[in-house]
Amino acid sequence: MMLQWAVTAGFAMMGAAALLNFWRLLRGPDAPDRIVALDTLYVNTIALLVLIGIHFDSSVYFESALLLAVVGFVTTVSLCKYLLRGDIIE
Amino acid sequence: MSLVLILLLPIVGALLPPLAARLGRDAAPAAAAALTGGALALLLGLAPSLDEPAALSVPWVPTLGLEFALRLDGLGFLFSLLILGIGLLMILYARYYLPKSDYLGRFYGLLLLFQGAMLGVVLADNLLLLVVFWELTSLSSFLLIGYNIGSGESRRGARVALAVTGAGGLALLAGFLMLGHMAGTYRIGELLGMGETIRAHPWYMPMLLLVLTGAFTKSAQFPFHFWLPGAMAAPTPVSAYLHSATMVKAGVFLLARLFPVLSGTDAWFFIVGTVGLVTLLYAAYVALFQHDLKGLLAYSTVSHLGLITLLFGIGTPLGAVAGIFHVINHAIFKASLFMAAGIIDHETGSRDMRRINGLWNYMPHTALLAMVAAASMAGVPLLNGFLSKEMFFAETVHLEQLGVAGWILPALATLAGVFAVAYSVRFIHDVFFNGEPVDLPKMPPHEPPRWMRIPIEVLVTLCIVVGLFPGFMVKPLLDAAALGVVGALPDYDLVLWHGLSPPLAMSAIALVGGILVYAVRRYVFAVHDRFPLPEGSDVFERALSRAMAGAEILRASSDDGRLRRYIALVFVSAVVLAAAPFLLRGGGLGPLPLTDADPLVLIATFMLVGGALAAVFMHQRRLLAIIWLGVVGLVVTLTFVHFSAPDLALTQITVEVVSTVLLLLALFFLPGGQREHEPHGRRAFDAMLAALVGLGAAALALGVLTRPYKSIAGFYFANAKPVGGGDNVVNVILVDFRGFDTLGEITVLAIAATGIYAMLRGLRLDLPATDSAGRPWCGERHPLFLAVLSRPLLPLALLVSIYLLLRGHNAPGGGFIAGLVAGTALILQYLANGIEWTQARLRLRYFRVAGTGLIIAALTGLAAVAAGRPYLTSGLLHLNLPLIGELELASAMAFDLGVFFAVLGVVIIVLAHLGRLSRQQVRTPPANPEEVH
Amino acid sequence: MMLVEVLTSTFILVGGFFSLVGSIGLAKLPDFFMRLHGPTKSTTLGVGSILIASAIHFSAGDGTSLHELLVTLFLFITAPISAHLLARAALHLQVRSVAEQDTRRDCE
Amino acid sequence: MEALVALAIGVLVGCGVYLLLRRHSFSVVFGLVLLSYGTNLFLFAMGRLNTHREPLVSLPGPYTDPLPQALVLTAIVIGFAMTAFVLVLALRARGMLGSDRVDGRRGDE
Amino acid sequence: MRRWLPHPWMSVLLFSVWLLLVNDIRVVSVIKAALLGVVLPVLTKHFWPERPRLRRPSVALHYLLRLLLDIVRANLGVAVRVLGPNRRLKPAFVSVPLELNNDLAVTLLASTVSLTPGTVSAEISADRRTLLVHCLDVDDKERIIDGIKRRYEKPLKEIFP
Amino acid sequence: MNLLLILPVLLPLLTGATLLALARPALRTARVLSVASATAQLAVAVTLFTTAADGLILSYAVGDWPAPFGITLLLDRLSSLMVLLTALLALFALLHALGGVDGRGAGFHALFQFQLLGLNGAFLTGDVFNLFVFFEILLIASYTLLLHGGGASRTRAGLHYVVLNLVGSSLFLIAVGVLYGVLGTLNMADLAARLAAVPATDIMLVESAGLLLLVVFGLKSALVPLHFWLVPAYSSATAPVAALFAIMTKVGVYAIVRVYTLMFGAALVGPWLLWGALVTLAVAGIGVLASRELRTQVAWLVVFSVGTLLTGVSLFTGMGISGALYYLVHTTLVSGGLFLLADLIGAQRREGTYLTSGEYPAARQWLAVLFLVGAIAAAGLPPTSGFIGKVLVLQAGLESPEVTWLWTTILVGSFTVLLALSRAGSVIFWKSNRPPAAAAPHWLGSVPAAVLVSAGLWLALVGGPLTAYTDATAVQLLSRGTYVSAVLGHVKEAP
Ligand code: NA
Ligand code: NA
Repeated sequence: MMLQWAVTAGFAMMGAAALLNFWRLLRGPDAPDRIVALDTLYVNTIALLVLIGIHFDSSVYFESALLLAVVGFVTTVSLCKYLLRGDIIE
Repeated sequence: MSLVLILLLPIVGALLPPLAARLGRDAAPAAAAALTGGALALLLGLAPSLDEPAALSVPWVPTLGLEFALRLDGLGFLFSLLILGIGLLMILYARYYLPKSDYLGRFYGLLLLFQGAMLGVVLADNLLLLVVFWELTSLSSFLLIGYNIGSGESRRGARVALAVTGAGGLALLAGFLMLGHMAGTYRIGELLGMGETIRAHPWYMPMLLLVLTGAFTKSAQFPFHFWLPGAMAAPTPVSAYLHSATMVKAGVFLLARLFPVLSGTDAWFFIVGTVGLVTLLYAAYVALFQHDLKGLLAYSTVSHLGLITLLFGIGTPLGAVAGIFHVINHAIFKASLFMAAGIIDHETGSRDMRRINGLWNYMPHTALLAMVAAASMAGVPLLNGFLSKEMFFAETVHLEQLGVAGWILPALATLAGVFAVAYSVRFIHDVFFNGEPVDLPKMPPHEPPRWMRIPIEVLVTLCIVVGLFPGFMVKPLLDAAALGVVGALPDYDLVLWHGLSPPLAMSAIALVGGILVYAVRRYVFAVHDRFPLPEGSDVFERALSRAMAGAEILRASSDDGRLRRYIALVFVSAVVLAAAPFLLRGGGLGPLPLTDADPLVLIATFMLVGGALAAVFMHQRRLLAIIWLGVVGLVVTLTFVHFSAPDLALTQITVEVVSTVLLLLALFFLPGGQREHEPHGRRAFDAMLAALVGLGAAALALGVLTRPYKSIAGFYFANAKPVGGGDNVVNVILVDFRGFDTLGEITVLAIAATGIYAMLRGLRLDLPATDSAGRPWCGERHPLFLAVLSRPLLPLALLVSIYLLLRGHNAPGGGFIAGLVAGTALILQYLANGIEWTQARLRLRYFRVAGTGLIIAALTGLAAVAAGRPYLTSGLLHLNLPLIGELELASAMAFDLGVFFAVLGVVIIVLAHLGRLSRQQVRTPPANPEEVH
Repeated sequence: MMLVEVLTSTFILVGGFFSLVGSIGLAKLPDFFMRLHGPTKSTTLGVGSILIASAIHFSAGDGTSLHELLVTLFLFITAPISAHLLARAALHLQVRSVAEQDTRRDCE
Repeated sequence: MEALVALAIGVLVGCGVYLLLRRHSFSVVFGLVLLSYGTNLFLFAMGRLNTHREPLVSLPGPYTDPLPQALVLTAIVIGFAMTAFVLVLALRARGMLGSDRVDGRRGDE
Repeated sequence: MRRWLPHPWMSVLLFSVWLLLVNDIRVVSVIKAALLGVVLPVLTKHFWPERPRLRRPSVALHYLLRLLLDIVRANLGVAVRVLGPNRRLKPAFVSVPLELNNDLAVTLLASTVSLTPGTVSAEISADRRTLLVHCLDVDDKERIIDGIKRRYEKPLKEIFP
Repeated sequence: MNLLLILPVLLPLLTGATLLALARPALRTARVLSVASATAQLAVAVTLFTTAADGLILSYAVGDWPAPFGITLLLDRLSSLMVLLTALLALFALLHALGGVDGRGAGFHALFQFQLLGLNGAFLTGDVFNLFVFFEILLIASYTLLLHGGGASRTRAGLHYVVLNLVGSSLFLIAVGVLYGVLGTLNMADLAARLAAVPATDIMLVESAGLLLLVVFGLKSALVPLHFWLVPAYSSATAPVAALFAIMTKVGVYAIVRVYTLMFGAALVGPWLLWGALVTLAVAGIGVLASRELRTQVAWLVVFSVGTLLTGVSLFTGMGISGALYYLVHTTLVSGGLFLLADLIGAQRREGTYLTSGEYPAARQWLAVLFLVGAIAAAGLPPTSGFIGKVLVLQAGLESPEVTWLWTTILVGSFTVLLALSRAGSVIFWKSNRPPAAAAPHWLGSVPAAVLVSAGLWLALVGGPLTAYTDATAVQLLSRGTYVSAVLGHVKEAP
């Protein structure tokens, strides 16, 4: 019961966080702002996935979270590399 | 049997002259003559059995009703005789006519081809077979008219001829198809007895028009006559043979052939009669004014064809007999006239009657022959032309259909006779007399070689003999031919003297009037020159070039070469077609209630919609659009997770990352930059179309989602574990139930990689020295922290990849995802350490990896074949090992390993080669786009 | 059992809180470099806490579940890289900053 | 829930179509990516929207329909291959035609 | 030894990570973990040509614990600053002179800085002697520099001499 | 089970994969492998053809999973005809490519094999999603083959071609999705069976999907207004590729025939298809007439032929389908040959394939004869297969209420083609009067062209047996029960 309540609250906070990330994505103003917002969205998604796992008492969501952590940052890295060098693989 | 040979000798034999031509100049004509002579002999051999027409039929395309059916009746015999007889003479003549330099193989080959085709037309007993040969005559005529390569005149003439006769052929085809359908048979022999049924059929009129169009175009009837003068660009033997004696008679042959079926209606009378009459008159008139010798003969031919057509149009049996008779006579005298004209052309180098004068002094022998033939053409008594013309005049007089206006036809016929006499007189006087030649290219002209005259002599002799002894010479032939046309032979006499009768008077008027007209020719010409008639072929040429220009305009206006229009049309089509059933039948949502949305889905949808829209609004700022795509992809991933698709989520995550890297690699070379404003209207249209398509997709989705369905999925749950050996049903579907799809899918990947590699090879692009805002790039290539941390990350990520690969059969994961993860891990090395560094350590031929993966996957399936099971049948191995315990190995897992390697190889091929693109560039100022084109 | 639930719930709330704070920081702080602090710290701890919650939750049933640690491991390796590269990019682009300017450099 | 997903599909498809109609090859690629998101989601939804019914027979049922998932997985991978291909083709067009427009021209409207 | 265990600590890490991944310790898992722990570093050894030696594992462990603690502290600090009025914050760039001569150590330091109180490593100088750090709220730059050097650089120097 | 049935898929797959795994093999090796594979495929195709000619419908359950759960390959008269046609065309196109085209870019032979894989798979599969996969295979292979040899016009055409086809693929997925979402299966026979029982409340969804498929297949077969990609693409591809592409549009036609005879029936698409086909004829006629370049003209001829044969198909009668299939065989081989021929001509004159006077091609007589045969076949003049095919369609049209439009369009269209081709031929062979600088073409280039173009003649000669075969094919297609029971007859119910 308590757990369900906490999970719901967790969902609410993660949802709010996602919306805030979205807002930053819209606002910018610069590309790095948006990239950092996207990166944060990735991380929040990881948390959300774990939360969903707890919610359903299921571990099938775990790999998604793990994979986001393993490969997600490659997006951020390549976006930044683009801003820095244009040529991301050189 | 000999019937087939008559046809096949020239057709198959057409190959012989080109081959024989290598043996010497005489070889080709000799071969052609031998073949024609052989066919002629066979034909004559069949003459005694005409009462019992020889026939044969071999099925060809039964579905179509097309059969190789031949039948030799009197009409066919007569025409075959003309074709082969005159053909033989023409082969002889042409041997001397054609320039020494000519390669005769082609000419004689085509001539034989034509001859065979023409024989086919007259012998065919199947409507469709007749069309086959009919079009073949058009084609061979086209090729023969164009014989003089390089001459614009012959090229144009050939094309106009082909266009007109080809179009007629199409009409004829349509008409015949209708006729065959109406009769229920395409067999001409059967058809001939069904005249009444056919004439009463509602399709009679359109069918008649189509068939007549075919006949009229071929026989150069007004208004389709104009191709024939143009066809005079052909070598004279061709003009003589095809365009006067034989091919142009195919039209009137058709009128004769189908006379029992089609004639006897008012429509027939008025259409055929009128066309014939107009042609007769018009062409006779125009012929007078031709300065070209062959032009005169050509219009004269048209006019005579009109006469014959008119005779068939009149519709009486006697008219038909007269028509057939005139076919014979015209063929004889006109062929000889053309040959004479050819000799003149050959000897003087000109055909212009204004320059050719007084040839009587140079070639009296030829002149005499030509004069006899011309007299026959004019209808001078004692010659064959007179006889049939008399019959024609008689028919016009006895005609009853026109009632009180009955005098019109004889009057017009006489008028045509006047012109015919006039141009005949001109042919004689203007060429052989009328003073001395003017500026002839060859001077002085000589008599032609002996063998060149012989064909004319033969024909002119025929003119006289037939003229003098018609009953003896042609009556049996004519009777036999007419029998098939009119059923019961009318009572007629072929004698020279019918007594003083209106026809004789008309002949006399024509002769006297014609001479008079020629006498006052200067005035007549002056009047004519004041009112020039439009040249049909010019009109046609102009129309054709206008049509081509119009076609180009139409094509260009429908196709602006822009992708936008193409895509829009696809979507418009999709919207229209997909909406049609709903509009026609009504209907919408199904019975199932919508489930409640939880707030998370609401937020996700909000972000998805917002992200997509933001990508659209910011699409010109490409980097931002890429970021927005990342957002959308992430939310899509979440959607997959939320709706119970962990495998999809895993795939989506990695594909998302790899795609971003890909887009950024491309973005370097395509940075965009300046914002462009497209016209408001265009954007509004696009937005509307986009909205419609989106709406359609949403509606379809909702329509399905609110309906229950019964899927085949139960089978998969039941069999995944016991037979497939895996808990993860999606994976078992991918590698087992529908492993074939997956095999195809990794093939797609491999092909894409091959293609990308091929496209990138040698590609040169400008390297942007600054970013799109004009800032120079940062100097450091490989940020330290990234490089350092990429080292431990590689084995870690590979570990995760292996983990996902091994568990895929039982839990979310599998070859695809694992391959993508491993690929991403390697990409990170490229990103962090650069190509050289990475390549030096990754000693892999990527294509080998991808290809091997593909082979592994494909061969795994073959193992089952070796065991006698269908391809890709999965095997399951239960192992009970010490320490490890029970282990279950499915061969599908080997398949998955293949998938893993294929995906890994492809990802690396694509990204590494794309990354390397910047290294094959030189930093030079942008190339001038004009040079690139 | 109760303890597990309390612990799990607590960690969930803590995690949610820090994640939210990180995102608030991202949304609210006035310049890019300051905004960067939000996600790099708060989110890692946010995710970390929720992962701990998960580990506790799933270990409470049959056997231990520690694979959540892995997510943390990867995040701790990767998050600083992201932050660093982002900062570098921003420096390179000379993104507006309210920080003292004296020591700012562009990458060479 | 169904309405929301349908909305998402519609918007993705619509946005994809709009971008496909742009002139620059990069926008067209964006359009293709969005369109394939839309179609993938569409295809996915055809197995109906079930929460927490992963088709893993190790879990207790009921399960969602696994077949569309397998199809979508195939479609995602093929879509990736195609995106990569078009991108490289766009690069090639840039090199060959001297323009980053799908029609290889610039300027005239 | 070097050939088969190029990065022994990495092997240990991989071994544990595998066990964590499979989330059990059955015999078969352990065998696989050991196998992968050996094979993967060998397979990828070219990608990690440097052989950083971990000298004092105890210090490393201590460092890790401190890091975790600092992360918690940092988060609390950042939370307060973020939620409070942002105007009062005094952000600044601080250059931290470095004495580490090992790339891995420098990187770990930078990562640590990024994960801990109000600081983000923004840039490392080309000679790897100066780390530019962005601080969210600075009263005294020297204290920050000192803190970084004392709390993190010193132990790292011990671990990676 | 009959292993032969999977060989048309396996042979090119393994050949292609091997060529790939060899990582840039020597051209010689690639050639040997490729030709050997193509020859073997022809042999297999002939065997399959003789097997299917008896009227048997053979099915092959890949992975031993019974229909409708696994993927079933299916061999009936239609599919065996298509596979044979593909193998025939491919072998000659490949031989032509050995003349040097294959060396002009990377991976030609691998891609060629993959293209064959896609084609054969598409013809053999009995599963609608698997059809999608094979479509993608043949498309992506064709994308690359199209670009083979480089050049600006190829690139632009390629970009348009690729993007349009990707749009088509999306529509395909949506249609397949709807079908699955309503009917719950992917096997075509099973779909057909379930479609027959679909409740009236759901029918419009299925029909909507069916019509969406028409857009997809129409796009592949270049049905107007979805034809724009074809001419630039085909006219810019290298000759052997363009020749092979002659069968590509037929994949769309095949899919139309298969899907609508089996699943949806004539009523749904008949009228749309008929009018689309007639408009296609008109547009293509204009295109043929407007062409100022031979390869463009031949490409328009391909569109024209699509119009003709879809007209036949749209009637959905035995005669219509039979005629269309006969025409399909004819036009595939002849247009393939014409592409090769155009290449030969272009290589022999400085003016290339532009329809302007200048140099006549070397070996003028020989090429002129081939051109003549190809042209009259394309224009549908006797005594060629084009004529027979056209007349078959015309005859079939007699049963249509729109017979007037149908006949007018086809006949006027033929006339237009005749005009245009007589102009083209006379300009190249008669008007051009300068001797060419180039040497006569290599036999490896010209013999395949000759064989394919002369199909116009030898297909006419075997018109009887071939139409008997297409008649039987049409009968087989129109009795959908046979197909359904051949596939589903031995269903083991799910345990
Ligand atoms: Na004169
Ligand atoms: Na690069």
